[in-house]
Amino acid sequence: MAGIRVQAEDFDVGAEIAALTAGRVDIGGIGCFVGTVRDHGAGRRITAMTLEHYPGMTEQAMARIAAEAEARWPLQGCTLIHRVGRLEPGANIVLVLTASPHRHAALDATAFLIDWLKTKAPFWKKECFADGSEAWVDAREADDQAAARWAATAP
Amino acid sequence: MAGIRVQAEDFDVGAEIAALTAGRVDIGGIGCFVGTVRDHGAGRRITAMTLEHYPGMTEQAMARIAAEAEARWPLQGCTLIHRVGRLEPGANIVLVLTASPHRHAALDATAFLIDWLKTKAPFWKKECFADGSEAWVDAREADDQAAARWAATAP
Amino acid sequence: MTGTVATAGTLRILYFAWLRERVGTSEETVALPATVTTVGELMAWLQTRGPGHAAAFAAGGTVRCAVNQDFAHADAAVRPGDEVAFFPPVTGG
Amino acid sequence: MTGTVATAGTLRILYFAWLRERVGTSEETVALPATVTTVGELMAWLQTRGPGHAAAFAAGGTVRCAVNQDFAHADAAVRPGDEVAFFPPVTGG
Repeated sequence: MAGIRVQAEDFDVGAEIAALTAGRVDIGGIGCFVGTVRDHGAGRRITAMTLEHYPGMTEQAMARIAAEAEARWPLQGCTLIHRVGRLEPGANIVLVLTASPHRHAALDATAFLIDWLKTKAPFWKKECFADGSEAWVDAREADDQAAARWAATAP
Repeated sequence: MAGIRVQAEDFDVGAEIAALTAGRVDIGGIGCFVGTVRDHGAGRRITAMTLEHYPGMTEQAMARIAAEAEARWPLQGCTLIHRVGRLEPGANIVLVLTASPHRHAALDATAFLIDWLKTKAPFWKKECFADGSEAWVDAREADDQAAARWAATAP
Repeated sequence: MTGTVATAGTLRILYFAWLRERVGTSEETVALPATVTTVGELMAWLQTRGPGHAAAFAAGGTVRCAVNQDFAHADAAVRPGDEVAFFPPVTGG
Repeated sequence: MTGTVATAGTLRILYFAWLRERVGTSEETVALPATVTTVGELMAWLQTRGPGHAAAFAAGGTVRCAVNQDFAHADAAVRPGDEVAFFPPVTGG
């Protein structure tokens, strides 16, 4: 049911919302999160980042977590898009959209899904710095804690 | 700093995100909520709703709550748009956009602002039913509780 | 300056939602009796202005008020020149 | 069928992020020794295949694995025909 995409191209948030809600008159609210590339990380200026994924496994895992969100909250639809390849500061990285009759369900599911995408989905990020050097980003403990909080709580 | 609008016209979520983030490379994420008109309420089918506001007071109150959100969370920008007048099922009612370096700040501020808009902002909603009758919507206790939870918690 | 004057000046009063419908107008300017110095006193006095006003303020507890565009309680002061608005509990979004 | 055969079939192995860079390839098909039946045994055996492989698996603790596209621990079984992937902890979004 959920729309799941991993793609190099940019996405259009307005068009994705329109696609999710087209012809529906039973939706109360749409929760949305758009992640974008920041020009700095760990105190260093970033000129670009490159995102890699595991084709097949990534999409499967995204479909599974979307199904879990749909089981936890009364969602009427859900869209997850994650970009891969080279992305420059200001570019969109990831989109989460959820539709629900209830605003808290939509926003809680959005937070749950972006926490998972940031901490559990098979993507790897390499940062490119102003001096030409590059480095793979280390997984951050704060992100693991953010995802862990969903393990113990029911909506 | 926040963009505050009360208007009869529809809004374009993609265009509003573009305006909020234009030229910026320091934003990590955009939290967003779009409220839409449902075709039923309290078990009855709704053919339209009419929203009324208090010109002047409403915009002032929206600017104050946006400033409070900007004080509570590290926001880089914020847009609040609320429509008034006659709206049919499926139509957009309200938009909350927040930009932050941190996703939890963006999403928590979005939830805070939509709870406030739903429960404290000077808007009044009248529902029109299939049989031609109309009724002003009663304030719901659940909404007051949703807004009250922000009173006691720091981000 | 005190009790001997019949009115203390004018007040702009706004009504929203079903209060507007019951009163029959969205706005009126009234000559404020000198005896009316609070929101609660103003509501009691407005009820005497006609059947529409009486109907609007009959369900006392669910009427909310703002004085000069700030939410105000029944004991809040009203002064000549103020803008006072009456409306039901808000139901936005 | 048992210990007497030198290999038990082939395994498709994928590498991502800095594991891919260190090994020098994103994918290889290896003849699986019959003695290798778990992810942990596979990692130990892969380290012996060359300096790139050795470098990739040197930082043991931070290597994650998936067997047939499901996250798997060191004691998970590997069988001929499986797709096994090695990668660092994920850093998406």
